[in-house]
Amino acid sequence: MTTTRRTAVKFIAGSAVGVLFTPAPWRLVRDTALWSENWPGIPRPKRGPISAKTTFCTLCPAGCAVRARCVGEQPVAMAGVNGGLCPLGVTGHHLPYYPGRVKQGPVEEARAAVAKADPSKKVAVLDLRPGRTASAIYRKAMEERGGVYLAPPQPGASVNLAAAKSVVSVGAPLLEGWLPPAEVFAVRDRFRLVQIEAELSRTAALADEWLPQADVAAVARRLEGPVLVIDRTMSAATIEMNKALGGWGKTVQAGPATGAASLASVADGSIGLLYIDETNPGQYIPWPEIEPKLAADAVTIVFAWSREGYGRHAKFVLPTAVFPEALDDLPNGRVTTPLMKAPVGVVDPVEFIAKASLADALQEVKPKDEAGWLTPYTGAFDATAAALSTKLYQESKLLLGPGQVAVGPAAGLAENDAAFLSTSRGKLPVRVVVDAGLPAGKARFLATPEVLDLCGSEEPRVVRA
Amino acid sequence: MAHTIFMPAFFTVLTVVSLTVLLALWRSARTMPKAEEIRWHADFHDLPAADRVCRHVITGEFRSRECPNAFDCGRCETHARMPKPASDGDGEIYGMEFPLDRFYHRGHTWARREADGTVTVGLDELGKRLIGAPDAVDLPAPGVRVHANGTAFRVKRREADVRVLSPVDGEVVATGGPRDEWYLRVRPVNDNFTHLLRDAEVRPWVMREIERLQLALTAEGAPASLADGGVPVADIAASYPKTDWDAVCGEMFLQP
Amino acid sequence: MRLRGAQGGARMKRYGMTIDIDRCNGCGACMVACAVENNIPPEIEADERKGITPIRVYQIDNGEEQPNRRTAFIPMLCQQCGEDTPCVHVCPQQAVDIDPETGIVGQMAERCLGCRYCMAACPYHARYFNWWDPKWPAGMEASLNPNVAPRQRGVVEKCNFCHGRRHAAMEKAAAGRKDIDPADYVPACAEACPSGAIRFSDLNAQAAPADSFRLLEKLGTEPKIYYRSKKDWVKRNG
Amino acid sequence: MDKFLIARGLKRCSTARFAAWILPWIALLGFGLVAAGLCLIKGLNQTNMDNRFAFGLWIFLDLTVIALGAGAFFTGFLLYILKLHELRAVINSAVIIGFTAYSGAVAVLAIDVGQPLRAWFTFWYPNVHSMLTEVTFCITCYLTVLAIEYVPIVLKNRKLKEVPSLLVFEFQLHKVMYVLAGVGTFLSFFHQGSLGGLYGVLRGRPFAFREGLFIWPSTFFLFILSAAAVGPSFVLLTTWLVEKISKKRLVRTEVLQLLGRISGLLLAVYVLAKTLDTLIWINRTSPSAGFPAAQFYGWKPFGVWILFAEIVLFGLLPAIALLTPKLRARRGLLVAAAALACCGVTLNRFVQTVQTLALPTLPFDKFLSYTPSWQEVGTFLAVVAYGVLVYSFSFRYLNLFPEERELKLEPAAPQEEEEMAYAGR
Repeated sequence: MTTTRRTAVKFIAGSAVGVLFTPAPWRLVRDTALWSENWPGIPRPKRGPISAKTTFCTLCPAGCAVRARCVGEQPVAMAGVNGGLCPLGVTGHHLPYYPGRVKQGPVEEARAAVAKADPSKKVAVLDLRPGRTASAIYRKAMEERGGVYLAPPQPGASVNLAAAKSVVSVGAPLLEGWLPPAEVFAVRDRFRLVQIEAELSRTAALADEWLPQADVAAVARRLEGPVLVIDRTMSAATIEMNKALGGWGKTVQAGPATGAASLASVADGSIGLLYIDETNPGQYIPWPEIEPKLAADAVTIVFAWSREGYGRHAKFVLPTAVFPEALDDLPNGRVTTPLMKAPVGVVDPVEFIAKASLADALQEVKPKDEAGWLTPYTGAFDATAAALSTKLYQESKLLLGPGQVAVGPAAGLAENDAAFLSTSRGKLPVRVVVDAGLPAGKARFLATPEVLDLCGSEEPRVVRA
Repeated sequence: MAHTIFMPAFFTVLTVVSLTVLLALWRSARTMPKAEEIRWHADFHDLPAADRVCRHVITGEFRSRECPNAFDCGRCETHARMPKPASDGDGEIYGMEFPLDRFYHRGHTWARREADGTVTVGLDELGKRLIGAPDAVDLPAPGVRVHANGTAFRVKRREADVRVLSPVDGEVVATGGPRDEWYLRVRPVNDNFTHLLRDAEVRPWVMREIERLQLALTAEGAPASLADGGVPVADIAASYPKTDWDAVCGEMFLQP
Repeated sequence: MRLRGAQGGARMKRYGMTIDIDRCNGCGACMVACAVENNIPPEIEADERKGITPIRVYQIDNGEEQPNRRTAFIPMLCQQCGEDTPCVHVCPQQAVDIDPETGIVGQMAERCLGCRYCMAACPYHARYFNWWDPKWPAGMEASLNPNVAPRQRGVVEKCNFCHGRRHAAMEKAAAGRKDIDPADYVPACAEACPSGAIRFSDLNAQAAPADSFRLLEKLGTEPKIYYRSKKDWVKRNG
Repeated sequence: MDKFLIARGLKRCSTARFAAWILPWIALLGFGLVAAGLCLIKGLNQTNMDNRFAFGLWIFLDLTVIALGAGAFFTGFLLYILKLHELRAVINSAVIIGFTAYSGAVAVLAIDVGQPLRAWFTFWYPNVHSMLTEVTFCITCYLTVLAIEYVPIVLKNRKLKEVPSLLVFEFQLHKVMYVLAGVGTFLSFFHQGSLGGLYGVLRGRPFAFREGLFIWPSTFFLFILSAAAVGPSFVLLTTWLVEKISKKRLVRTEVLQLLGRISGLLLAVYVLAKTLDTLIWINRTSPSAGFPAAQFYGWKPFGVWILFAEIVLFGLLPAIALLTPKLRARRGLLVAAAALACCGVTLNRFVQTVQTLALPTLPFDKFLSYTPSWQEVGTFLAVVAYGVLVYSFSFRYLNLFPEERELKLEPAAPQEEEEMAYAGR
């Protein structure tokens, strides 16, 4: 027969109907739906024997005890052993995957540079987390080589909240990570908190009493004793006041000594070789304060797992292990147990700087916990290093994120306005978040190294872009 | 509560819909042989009301009546009760020849009984003048069965492409064409001509057809030249080059 | 869809939470812990209205100016409505269900069509849509929680009191005693909360404190998340 | 050139002009399809909808379009069930409007859901408590019915009609059409209602929540009424528009007026019901849920004016105009009233979908705003273009208005003359 259009049409129509009576179309429909259930690109979590390992979180000097749920060798969740953790601690096991992580570095070049460093100039170590065993090793090494051991200024005192009936906080963020939150809230109900602060901070919001400004001594006197007075850095004045209130030894005592020289004491242009141990987040000393101390041809070697700190200024950035890969200890003598293998190519700063083995030194370390005594943490506490912290500053407005600045309504800026954070040193572009709790002229921002470099000791101004 | 009604209702609906469609399919499969008849019924249904009037309205016996049987007067009791038309009168209308020795279909064909028992089928005068000299004629092959009111043959003229309706049921034995005055010779399956116009009915019908033609022409935007009662020219198509001839012919040959 | 928790049998649970607003310092540990536990990706392109935060801490204030202004943080998660649960009866294909054993409102991601009708229905805005394909920073997939399957793009998800943890606890319980040990089953947010503001419990075993209130209680959907505060202006949100 | 496809005796513009007319629409359709494709391939992150504005432009479009398309079922109901034979003049047009409206809506729904591949889950695991299930079931059924009702109109095409089998099928299908019309009516009543129920059942949205009659909230019945009311109006409007664009008379003025009268009658009933419902809601439903209704109208731009516009401006006024023979007789007023009625239902659907989601529920909620992304708008326009194209082709190649041929003979009625003149000016 000849194929006419009619037969063609008949054939197509016929097959269209016929196909409905085969399982093909129905199978197709079902399978596509099933396929949509495990779409390509959706990761399948690895299964395996579940175990719990405990270690100490080194992301801040408090060193909370954490329990890690592990699948095989891989930690998949972090939880506090006594009480909860901070957001950064909860995602500690994600830090190794931090997109900005440094995995490789010019190790050999760095060694060569060290060898070639001008011997007439001083060698120095800047240790962002003093009080560790590693810190002691650095200090010793520097003494031997006539170098300088530097560390950020530490809080002047440790406090014992449990021993206080009343706490007068002069702008200290007591309830926001000044001390390990779990331990603070464990005793929170035992003391009355009076927050003296112009800004309606989170601590102020949760305080039993919030005074924008007040005469500290007067307030302290009218409260039920023992009274503990605190400020952000536990300044000498505050310590004096506590002594006057008779709290010395009871609610306040001297903080741990770091034995570090202050940066001010170092002569300008005297450092020829500077090591910076940035392995553990600590208080960031603005680079403009460090730079003048360096000789013209000074070599700076930074040990860090992210390039966003001093790495921006140093020629040599050597990768290091990060929590929970690192074997390390904390000022309070707690020693970590690494939960994961560090990537090949990471450098052990102790070995590199002092040619010593931290592991051996850690053998003799004893925990020196004194019940109730806590040392405030004054460093810039940056939760945004964790990938999931976008939940806090991007997918919600809970925290300030990088490049965001909070101003009061008085500033006359609107939400999401483009603005600049400006000081005599220059300016940084930022996005505005309006916080009705901020008084006029006061701005709140995330103290990232970049911002701190800009500010130094100045209070930055927020100017409309 | 909702769910107890809901699902049954849904499935009932589904069944009803599918059954309805299946029914339609089944019925069409069964009535496929009657396609020609159905086509006529469908067309008839789509004809303007004016074209569906009963033959007895044309003769003036009724004031108004719409044909309920698609011009199949054989089935019509009313028609059966009416008196036969007088056999007198002459077949010359406005100079057009409508010989009364034959039957006329309202689609402008005629049927004439022949001595040999066959029936000759041709275009009547008005039909001829509408088509003039056709550009093409599409005749059925001898042996093909034609149905009353079904397609007898196709003629094309200008944009006009019309199926000329057959006046009789029967089998084609021979075909003529525009050159002969007949188109088909058919061996009829029955001797039933009741549905066709005859004798005295022819004149009023033709007069009416000329009116319709005028209307059709005006509708298609032609100057109302026939309105003066003048004789339709031999080749009307040629004299109205602007008008939609397909529409005019459709109107006159009863094809919506 | 009625849930007869209290009248239920001995093993019948009615899980709920008591959240002490006066203790919440808005650190966000709960939100992050939730994301870790439930394999919720960081939605890089998302803003605060397109992100996925099954528990979300909002800052509320008393609407006054300084110095009378006061603020507080209020963690919002699926309020696990117990009566005519708004989201359950709107879902066209039974992807949302309420477990009579536990009173937990569950969401079947693999059944969900992504019509988002449930989101329109939820008065607490506690339901979240996967606007993007789930993506993690390179290598981070290795650290995903094996007890929870990541959701694909185009489906709705919500807090289910960490069903992964519940199943783990039940497996453990099945090995030993019948009933699961409350210590074994604590949702990630409650576990992570450093200030102990979030307390998770079986409301049948231990009813919520008398002085607590619930959000939009007037809607009559019997939510199982109770809030507490000594501050009157906070209570007014009840 | 395509003359052989155009019904005998109908005047249609030249192929070139027709091409010139459809080309822009095809372009628009193409653009829309790209936008829709983006949403399908890249996901709904292409839209500006979000977790709080879970429904946006598309749902509004669906509800509106389906309400306007209701002319199909209601005209069918009046013609086949109530035997209003005058409406034969517009039934084809109405069916096509309905078909395009529904198919467009279904297409957009398919894009609107996050996992279109699972659309059939609704049929497999139906939750009979859900209004959306009802909607899905009814709309799919009714779309099928509409498609079947469309078939004979297509088969009537001059060329197709030549094929005996198609002719016979058309003939037989036409005979059973009243069954389908009946079913269609039943389905439409149902899902127009369930579309209303969609928001009426949301007790979590006190602005939309309504108390129930039987198992349905009052909005269920309000939607049926409003849809039935504007359906004929929209048919009227489109017919008028087609007459203007094609510069032809297509139906008798009486038919348009009849449509107007029906529309007006139902609109009047609707306005009454809507007013009652609003009063009940303001005085009982909303306060009893602890939400004084006034608070919903405190958010700019959604003031009380919306209620006024909905009930008086777009309800009462057109109803009066359509019910008063004198006013109805003026073509201009008739069309204007029909247009107002259509605006009314559009506004109502907007309030139901968008305003409901914009208003805060929790004490610390903020009032939300939402602007659709170009992908959403594009998809929206695609549906419009699709509708215009289907209708244009149908109008050209199918005999939509049976009276068109006969009307060529009749002289235009006086007020239409004046109307034309007016339009000419």
